[in-house]
Amino acid sequence: MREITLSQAVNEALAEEMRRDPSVFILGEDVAEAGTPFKVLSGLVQEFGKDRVIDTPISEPGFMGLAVGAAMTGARPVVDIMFGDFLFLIMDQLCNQAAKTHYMSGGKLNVPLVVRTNLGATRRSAAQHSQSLQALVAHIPGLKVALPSSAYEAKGLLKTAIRDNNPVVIFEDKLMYQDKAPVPEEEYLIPFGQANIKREGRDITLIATSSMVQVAMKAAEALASSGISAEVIDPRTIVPLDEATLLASVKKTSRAIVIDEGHQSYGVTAEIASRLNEKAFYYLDAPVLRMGAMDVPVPFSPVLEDLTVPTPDRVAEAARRLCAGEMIHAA
Amino acid sequence: MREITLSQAVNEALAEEMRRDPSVFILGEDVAEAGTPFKVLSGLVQEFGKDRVIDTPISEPGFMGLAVGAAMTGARPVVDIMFGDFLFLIMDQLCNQAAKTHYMSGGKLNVPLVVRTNLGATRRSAAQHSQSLQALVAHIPGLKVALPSSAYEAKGLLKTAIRDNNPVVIFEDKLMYQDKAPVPEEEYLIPFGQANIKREGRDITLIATSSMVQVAMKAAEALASSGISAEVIDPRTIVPLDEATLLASVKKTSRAIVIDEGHQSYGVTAEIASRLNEKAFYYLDAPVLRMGAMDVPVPFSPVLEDLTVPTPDRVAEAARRLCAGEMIHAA
Amino acid sequence: MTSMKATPEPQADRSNAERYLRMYRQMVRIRTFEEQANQLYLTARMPGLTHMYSGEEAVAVGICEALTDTDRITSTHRGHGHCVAKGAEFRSMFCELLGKAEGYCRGKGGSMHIADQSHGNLGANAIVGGSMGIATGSALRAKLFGQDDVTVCFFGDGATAQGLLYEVMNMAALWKLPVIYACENNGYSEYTKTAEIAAGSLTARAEAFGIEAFRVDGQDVLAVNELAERLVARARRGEGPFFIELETYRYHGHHVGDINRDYYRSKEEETLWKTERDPIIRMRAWLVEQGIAAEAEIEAMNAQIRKDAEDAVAYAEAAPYPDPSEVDMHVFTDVLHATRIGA
Amino acid sequence: MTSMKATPEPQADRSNAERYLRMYRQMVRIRTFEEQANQLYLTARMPGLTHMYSGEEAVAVGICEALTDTDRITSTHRGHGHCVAKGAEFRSMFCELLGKAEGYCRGKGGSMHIADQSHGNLGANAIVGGSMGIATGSALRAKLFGQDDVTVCFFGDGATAQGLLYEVMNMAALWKLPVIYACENNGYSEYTKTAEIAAGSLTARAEAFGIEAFRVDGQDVLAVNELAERLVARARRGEGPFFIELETYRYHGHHVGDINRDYYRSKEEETLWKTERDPIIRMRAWLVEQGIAAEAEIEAMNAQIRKDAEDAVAYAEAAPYPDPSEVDMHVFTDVLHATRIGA
Ligand SMILES: Cc1ncc(C[n+]2csc(CCOP(=O)(O)OP(=O)(O)O)c2C)c(N)n1
Ligand SMILES: Cc1ncc(C[n+]2csc(CCOP(=O)(O)OP(=O)(O)O)c2C)c(N)n1
Ligand SMILES: [Mg+2]
Ligand SMILES: [Mg+2]
Repeated sequence: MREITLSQAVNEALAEEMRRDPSVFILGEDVAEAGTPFKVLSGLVQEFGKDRVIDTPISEPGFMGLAVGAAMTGARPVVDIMFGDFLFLIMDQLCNQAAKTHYMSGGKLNVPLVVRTNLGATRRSAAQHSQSLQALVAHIPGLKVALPSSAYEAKGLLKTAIRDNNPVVIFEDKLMYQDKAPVPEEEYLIPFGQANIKREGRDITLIATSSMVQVAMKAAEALASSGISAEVIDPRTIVPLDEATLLASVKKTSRAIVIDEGHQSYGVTAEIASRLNEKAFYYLDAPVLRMGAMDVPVPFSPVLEDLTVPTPDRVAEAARRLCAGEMIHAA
Repeated sequence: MREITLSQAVNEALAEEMRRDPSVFILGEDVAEAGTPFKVLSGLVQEFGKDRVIDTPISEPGFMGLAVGAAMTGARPVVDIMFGDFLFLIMDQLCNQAAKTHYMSGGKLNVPLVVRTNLGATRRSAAQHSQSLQALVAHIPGLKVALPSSAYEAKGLLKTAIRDNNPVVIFEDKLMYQDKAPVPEEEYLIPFGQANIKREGRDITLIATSSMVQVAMKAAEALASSGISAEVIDPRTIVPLDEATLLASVKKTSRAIVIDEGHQSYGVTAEIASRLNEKAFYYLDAPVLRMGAMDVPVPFSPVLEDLTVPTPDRVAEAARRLCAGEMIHAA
Repeated sequence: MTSMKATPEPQADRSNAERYLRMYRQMVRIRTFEEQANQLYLTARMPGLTHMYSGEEAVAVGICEALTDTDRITSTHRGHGHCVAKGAEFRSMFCELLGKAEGYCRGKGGSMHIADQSHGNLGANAIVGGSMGIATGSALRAKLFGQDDVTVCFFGDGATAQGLLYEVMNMAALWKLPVIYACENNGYSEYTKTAEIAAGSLTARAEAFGIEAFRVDGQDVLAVNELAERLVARARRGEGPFFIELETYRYHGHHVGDINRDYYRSKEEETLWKTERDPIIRMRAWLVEQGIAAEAEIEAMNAQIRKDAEDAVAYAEAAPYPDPSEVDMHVFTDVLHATRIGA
Repeated sequence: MTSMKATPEPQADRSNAERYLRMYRQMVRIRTFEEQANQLYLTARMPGLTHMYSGEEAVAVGICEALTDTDRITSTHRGHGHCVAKGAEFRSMFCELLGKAEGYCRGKGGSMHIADQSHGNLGANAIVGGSMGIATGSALRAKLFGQDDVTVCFFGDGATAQGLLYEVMNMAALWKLPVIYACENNGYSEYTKTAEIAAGSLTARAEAFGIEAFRVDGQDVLAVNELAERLVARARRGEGPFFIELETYRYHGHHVGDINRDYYRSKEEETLWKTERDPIIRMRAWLVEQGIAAEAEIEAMNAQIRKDAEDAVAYAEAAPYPDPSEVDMHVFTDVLHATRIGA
């Protein structure tokens, strides 16, 4: 199968959906000629024109608000939030308006929009350009949240997001834009709420999102050479969450680590670990471990920044200790 | 001991700290003559004048930003966010600026400010005036988060918050403003990171925050009459979190339910439950249960709204089943 | 800024008699709706609080009279007037205020979120300024889709302090969107006078973004309507956006529970507005004077409206609450019950 | 809006010779700092990206020359110029850009967050518009505490699209705060021309809030400084706030990685600004012509600055990184290591 970059995959998803449905349009900063600073959207304005690939002023709350209104009245905006950190600017429009409109109107109004943004540290971009804020939006009922882990998922999930009649937030890993993966030429969609078993295993389940799927896969390879068979699962969407697949795996392996690049405390790993504990408790041989980003703002200095995110080594190390029964905490 | 309302307790805390330290001032909508819509600040403008009890325009991001700048240059602002739901409007200033400034400046700049806001549903205020958003701010490193559960805590925690050199978000339960509790005449502070064992018990630990402490206490009473001895613990601050006290209790009782009025998914209960599972796993006889608000926007209709929050009955019922060993989930 | 002085006694245009009467009737319907709502509150039959529009009827009615059902509006926390003026029925409105299943939002929204999709009311909003983006986005959709509908964004003087307004006015001006920003300046935001929270000039702010701005007497339904008709027509032709500041007054407190308000505004001031500038009294006198309606006809119309409102209240009080199972419906469009396993 | 036309060839005031030379030196220091920083980037010795201030030196220098160390500024993502102009040292700046422990922020901030507390620089900011509230809050503190310092808020033309600006200008105007909003209009926000993202007039926007607004040639350090001195003095006396639009130009791309930029601006335009309007060339010619400094003196000064910069780079490159244990320090003021047990 041909291989394309995550950036190309996103670009294709948008182009295909915009061709299919004239109500889809893109709204964001420097999305047209510049194709975004990451060049992810290059070429779209040439095909679809400035009316459907709209450069906005630097007004994140404002254009997010516009997207809500356009969506409520029949359009399907795809909002480009240049860095995930800027989600903080649109929280009111996203969480108080978009997320709640369908419910508050008793099902009469829909808000079919997509917020495309990114996550991921270790790009030396410091505290305001490196956050992975998926936990915040996942906490708000009414929003769906997708976390593609490769070009393949990026395309399939984005196409699904665009066709969804609810507000969806999709986080791309900004460090992965140039990473290639096999992506079929033919059209495909990836349904929400279906986890992907990336690698089968017997001894431990590594549940990893987005950027952390690669980390988990590398850890699993390392573990294989120590004779530990790790299953790696990518939930792909955290709202809705495919509990069934996660539970089945953990019931089989009896051990799990949940890995996500958001801050660990009050983050995504807590929710997933809690559900496993609640619903597979009697199958567990050891506590479900969590590995999130360190609970510090992301530091600029490379020597510090690299310490803040889970790495294959640290995941493998934790898995080994878990399998060896070494995680009994003292009082 | 005298009893005063939570509203009076907050008022006293502010008055005492403003008398003690001239750099403390209040900033918010209708805080002066009106004393806020909840009348919590009545009388303060008379004592401290309009320069220290400042009515702002309806510009939450703006006056939150002003507070950050004032705090960075030597003042100690107390920001009044009328409804917790409006936190969404100040997230950028709170989470990208206030929370990160000390770290980003390598410890050179401080942001000693307090955001006073509220939480709590069942006031028939619908989806945009009823949220309990503590999980969102607890996820952001650099913010401390306090959840007073009575007039006593409201006063002691707020005074501590004002003296803290970090940004602190304190959530009052808006339904509790008129509830009375014993509050000493003498000055006292409640240190952050010290949980309060509200009631001792042997069989199960109920960890409850803010509005849910009363719910847990009522559940504990009901359980006592069924012969189940429940320990009730109020963490009082969720950042920092007094893990030690929670763990000690759970190791003793072997069972726990965590109760918080925020949405359950990706919420506060997930973090606390995860920590207990991680660090007390081998002491647990049953999974740690979580009871948060239902994962729906808060509905207006009373018949629906009342279904969305944990109640003493539902907590007691869950505790009974947990103690009876009935929580083994089927695949 | 263009100040619209209402010609004090305009001559009626006979061919418009029906429209004049409709505007009068709609104003009375709003006032009557709210009298009933206030009663429901005072007798503790309504859950929660509500914000009364009474006194400001000419604003909503004068503007909505210029709109069709395909035109959209966004409303505010003080939304009953916009809702009625845009065509809503009493029954579904009272049902919503009481949290009943037959309410416009199946009881899930209540007074602060009432919306009426069928008449183009995109909804009240409990976030002050929260609908400014929505209105502008609706106008962007109209432009992108080549549709000729116009969107009116209602908001208060207090809401002009929200930065969102300037962000969306900038985009509306850059892209010439068919949106009209209707600022209901009732002199107060909650318990604070406008002068204390608004520096400079509201219309100048719009003009600084290149938006034509107008000020009009919001108690004169004819003047409001005359201006609205003109601007709606121009917006339809792509000459928008526009900004209107409407000078008006709310008769009640900020919300129904705001009873003792001497500390922020005087009884005299309230009385003056109610007696000298009431939009309904003024319109009624004009209708009679111009020979468009006789006193008796007007009395009959008022009585009928009162009866409709009372009937609707009775209906709503007897109507069923939503079934408990609705609590987790409508979270997502494609999930029947959001909290059931597998969701 | 008052347009400040620089008298093309003002006569030097001898008693100000030291100040003229200082402004020249500071402009050259900024330019030289950035030449080194760009080299570090091009040779892959600097982590991440950075935004160059070169071309805009007269703005930061002309304004900061009017300020004392107790006056505050807030800076932007394009912050080297503000930092140098406000008094920072090369060594600590380069250390910060390289993520070293001796950096102004112990390497935790980097170029986009560089702050220099000791000279009143409250920091660069990677959120466009993110510091507008901070600057205004600093001014509020000055007023509340009866202190006479002034705060200058630097931001770009693109940042004027952020609603926050209008929220804080409203409060600054209502409360007469000692803050000066300095809008560095370099014609672009990222890859987009200002005209495409800003409707109406920037100065009119400030004026609509009752704020006196000025436009000045941002390539003329004397004109900038003359205006700044006047407004700072007035702000100190409580006559603020003020708004200044400074017409300027960035020589580099949006950031150091923005090399091929033909698609959004022409080489001719860039050349024109660099050759015809360069603030350093212009000031140098004036200094010589007015007999304040001889060519040789200026050359010596430039050489010394270059040497200082090179030394500082060498120092920074050799300097140690922070100890790994610093990673969880400075999260809270009162917790040494935020992620250790018990925290
Ligand atoms: C973002 C936000 N801030 C504050 C409030 C509380 N609040 C409700 S109405 C109101 C005053 C609004 O004033 P104005 O816009 O003039 O409308 P009016 O009530 O006068 O019609 C305030 C502050 C809110 N609902 N939303
Ligand atoms: C809130 C936010 N939105 C977008 C960006 C990305 N961004 C960084 S600089 C910039 C352009 C800023 O333009 P301007 O304010 O004119 O400053 P200039 O770069 O021209 O100095 C943008 C869009 C950001 N950093 N923060
Ligand atoms: Mg008002
Ligand atoms: Mg610019």
